[in-house]
Amino acid sequence: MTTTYTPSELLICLASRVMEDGTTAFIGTGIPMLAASLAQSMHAPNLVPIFEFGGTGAILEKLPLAVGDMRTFNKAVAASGICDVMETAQRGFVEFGFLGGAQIDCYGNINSTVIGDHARPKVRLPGSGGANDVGSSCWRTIAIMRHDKRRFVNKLDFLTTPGYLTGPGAREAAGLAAGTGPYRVVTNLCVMGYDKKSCRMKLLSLNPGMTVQEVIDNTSFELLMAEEITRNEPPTPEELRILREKVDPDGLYR
Amino acid sequence: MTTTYTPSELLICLASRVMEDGTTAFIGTGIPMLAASLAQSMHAPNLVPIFEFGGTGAILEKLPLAVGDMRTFNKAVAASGICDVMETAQRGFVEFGFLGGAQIDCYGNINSTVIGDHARPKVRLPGSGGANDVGSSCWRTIAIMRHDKRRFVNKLDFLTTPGYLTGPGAREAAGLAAGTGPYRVVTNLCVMGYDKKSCRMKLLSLNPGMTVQEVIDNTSFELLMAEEITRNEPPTPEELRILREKVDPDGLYR
Amino acid sequence: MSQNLKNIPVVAEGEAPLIQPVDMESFREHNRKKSKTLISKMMTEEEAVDRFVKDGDYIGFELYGTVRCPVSLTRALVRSGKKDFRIAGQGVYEIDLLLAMDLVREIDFTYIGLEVYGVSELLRRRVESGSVRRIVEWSNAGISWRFKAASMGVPFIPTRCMLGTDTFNKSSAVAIECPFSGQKVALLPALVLDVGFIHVNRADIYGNCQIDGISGFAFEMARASKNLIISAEEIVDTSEIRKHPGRTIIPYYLVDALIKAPFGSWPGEMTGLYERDEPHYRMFIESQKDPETVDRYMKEWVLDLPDHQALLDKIGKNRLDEITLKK
Amino acid sequence: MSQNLKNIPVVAEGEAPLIQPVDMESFREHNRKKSKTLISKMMTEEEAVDRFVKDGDYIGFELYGTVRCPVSLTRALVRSGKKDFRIAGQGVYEIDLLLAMDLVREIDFTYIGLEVYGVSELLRRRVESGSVRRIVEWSNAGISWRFKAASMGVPFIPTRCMLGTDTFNKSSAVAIECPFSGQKVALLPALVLDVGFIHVNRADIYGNCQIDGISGFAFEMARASKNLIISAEEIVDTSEIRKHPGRTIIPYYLVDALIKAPFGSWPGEMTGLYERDEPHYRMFIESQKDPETVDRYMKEWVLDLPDHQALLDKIGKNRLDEITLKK
Repeated sequence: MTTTYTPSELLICLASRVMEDGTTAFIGTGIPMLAASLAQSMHAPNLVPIFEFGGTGAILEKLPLAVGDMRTFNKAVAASGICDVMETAQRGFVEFGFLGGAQIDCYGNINSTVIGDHARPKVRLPGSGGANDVGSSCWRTIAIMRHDKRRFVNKLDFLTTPGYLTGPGAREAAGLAAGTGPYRVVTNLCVMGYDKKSCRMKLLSLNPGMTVQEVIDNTSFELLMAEEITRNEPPTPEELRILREKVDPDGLYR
Repeated sequence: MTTTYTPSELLICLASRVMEDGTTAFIGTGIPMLAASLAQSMHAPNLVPIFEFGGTGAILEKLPLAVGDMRTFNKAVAASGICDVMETAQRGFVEFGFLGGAQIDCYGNINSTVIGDHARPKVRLPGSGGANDVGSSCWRTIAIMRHDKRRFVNKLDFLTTPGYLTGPGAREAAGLAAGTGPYRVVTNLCVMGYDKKSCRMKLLSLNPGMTVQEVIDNTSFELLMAEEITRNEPPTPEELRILREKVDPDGLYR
Repeated sequence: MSQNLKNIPVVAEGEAPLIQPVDMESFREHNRKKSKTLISKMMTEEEAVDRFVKDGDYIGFELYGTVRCPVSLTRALVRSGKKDFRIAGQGVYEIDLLLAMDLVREIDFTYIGLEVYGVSELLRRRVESGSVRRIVEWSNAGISWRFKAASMGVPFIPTRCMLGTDTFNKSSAVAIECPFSGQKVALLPALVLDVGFIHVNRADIYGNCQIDGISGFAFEMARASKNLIISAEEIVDTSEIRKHPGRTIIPYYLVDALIKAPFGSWPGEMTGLYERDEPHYRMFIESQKDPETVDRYMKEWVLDLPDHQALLDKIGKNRLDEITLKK
Repeated sequence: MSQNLKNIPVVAEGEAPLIQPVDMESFREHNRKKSKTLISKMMTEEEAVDRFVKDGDYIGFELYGTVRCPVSLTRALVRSGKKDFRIAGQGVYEIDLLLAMDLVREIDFTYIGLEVYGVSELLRRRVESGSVRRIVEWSNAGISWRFKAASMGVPFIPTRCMLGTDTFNKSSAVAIECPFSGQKVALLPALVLDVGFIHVNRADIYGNCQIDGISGFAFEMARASKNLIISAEEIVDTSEIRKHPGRTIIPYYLVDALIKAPFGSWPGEMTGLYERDEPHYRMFIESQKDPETVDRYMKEWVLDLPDHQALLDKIGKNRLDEITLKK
């Protein structure tokens, strides 16, 4: 058993640790699937994974490859459809939701639609998918991003998925459910949260080997700082063992 | 085999004959169930019975006692729920619907809610149930009523289920689907339809032994008359045989 | 966002105030707090009613008294002494038990009657005397669509039914012009129940439920209930549920209390298991006609029985065997 | 009817015109004319596309290319030479086949991509060049709810999603204040498809369909399609359907054409039957990167094959056995 680990493995462990036992989490393709599976084996045996096309409460024995595949409802408690699941979130039953994208701003708004102008885009991206629904309905969303200035931007080219929109009170003013919003951003450099008052992104803790300056240098907007910036523990031997032996034995995400 | 028959048997046969093969019909408790079952055995083997709590395309081997009971989805092609069935009607898939009630007016509007004032009724009746939905969504509705002046009234105490409302164009003006509305009224005295232009009830044909005057005497509003008023054939020996041997062998509706 | 926003014309309004206010935010907060952990919800009818029902609650039952209905729970509710309920009324027999004890104050009404046997005399007595204080009218689908709106987490849902009628006028619906098509539609307000009661074929101890045959409005009502009390004919191992997750109509996290109640729908029927007890049902209908005889019926068949087992004992194994469907 | 009817405030409007107009009356007329008689709907993919698809049609697919998707039908559609489609775009692989042949003009967009493999280069090329002329944005649930509105027969449905975003601004949604609660909600216009394509586990010859496991948005889309073309892994006797009517997700009267297509979802997976063909899928993704290689892929795997059987022969029994799930 070695204590070296890949950047992906670190991201998976950090995302996994954010989720709480006895809660529900909307799981998207890729890292969130591994994070949820790891969490189920570690601190959150009662974490309920929910997949947008209908799988609820699956036992994640094999890593799903897609949000609609058979593994998303493996020995699940329910297998329904996208409307039922999204309405369950709209009714307030889903605590956590994972998001990714091409750009994020200081309020946690995310772009996964276009770079450039919408009518004549420089780059056409895959679009919202379920992201807008997750960002609208889940109580707390967790963004997983690669950290650089082109992604952590002052102004999004397109606001696909709502974070805190223009700041305090803006979600509620737009009609989004009270008490919901961005919660954490997990990157290859650090973990960030949001300032309660201003709703702006705030550095909470640094990944092993990273510095505050590195985070600042890779962020286009002004980042708030927690009073005490802590260190994220590297993946523990136990986390790595479960990840490599149980969650992803084929090493797809190594 | 006798050719005498009960008033119920006549009503069942008359209602049965109105339904067309290869169509769908919303079936309520009582006489419509027997009429649909008889029609399936006579001229309409491809009549699709639809019950409001979810049964679609049942084979009516045993007479249902209730619109939600097991017999309403006996060997059915689908068993879903009230929303699916009512939405199927709302989408235009259901041709015929049966209605009953305490009062009907010349436009085929029906009261099954209260006699007297709504807030302090003289008689509280069972209410709309699915009747309003059937009267709103089905293409053609068939009312089955006992024929007397207290039931065929000038003014309803309460308009539970829409007929032609206040006359030509009124359904569409209220927002009800175009091309829908009352089609036939089957009573112990006669069968009536509606005048295309005025949307008013019109005598079409008399039951065996009945006269036009008897119908007029038992109707509070002015009834229009078809150019030629025909005679309804009494139940045929074949209809009676099927009714008594197959549809209602226990004689519940004799 | 455009600048010249046109308002949407309201073309008609039902005149009744809402019996249950529309508040999707508090519904969300409530749902957030419900346990998501797999824990046993098993308890008795009495315990469920004691813990999850309060005087004045807005309650609902599914499907209805003669078909897959939580009647053992209804009896426990009647015996509990809790009162002044507001109800969503589609009912046959089960609502009559409440009306017999004068426990109902307000009704979102669609149908309360005896099906082919006609008008409920209990309903007539309570409404005509004014002891049911308010009745708001809806169509049958209308009430189910109101549950559907709640189940979607939205404050209303459109329909093309109810338009142009007194059913609409005596409801709380609002008719508008559709901003996309110009057509008129009725908006029905979401209906969230304080307590929902549903009877199912089988469930595991956590409350994952399956229903055989038609599902009535169980899907929608389960999701529209703040507190959900389920009775089940049979409790199965959770592995049975996980074998066919596509058949779970009510997932466990919706459920607050689960009661094992064989013949829980009696005198109503249960798909695949037993027929309705027609002679008993007719006896009840007969008893309805006079306040004294209905009081005797309630005493004998509800109030004097301590629990569901006592009822089953009273009905007797022979009679239960008679109504049981032969495979 | 009250006299002082307040209008409902519109608080925001998406700026996109509707790609498919909302016309529930013509939908009703169409549905009335569909046959309600139990007649066989069996035909080939080619016949179904020939009879029920026209140039310029608005079409949709369910679920998506790597999961329970009518891919054999998609190939037949591509080969048919029909073109200029408007589509509801949630897609992985199956929409790419259309984009590869430049058959798409307008998209009600939610997600077109390659899941964990990222962005579709075919999408990029067709959108960035302007050959896809218009894209209107929606959320994933938003598109499904639009089908749900159509499936209910109503012209719109409310949601609390999409509010406050460019996704809303570049949609055709309208945000209003709820007349019951005052809260803001987005109204999504009903989406009726000219043609819907769905792949199912089994059906009888009339088109009564069952799906195992999750149902995606099959329920809603089937009911939102004017013409519905179904492919099924297996054709079963109608008595099998009637044994479990509660499992019929799509009843026959919705269905216009039914194709027996074993491995119809290939290279996607099918619940309980086979896994997705990952090497083939990756080969396709690789080919995407260059217009020439994708042309070769289309020629080899779609255009040069006369029908689905030719594809199965080309894949070969050995490979099909490899991806088949062991019981």
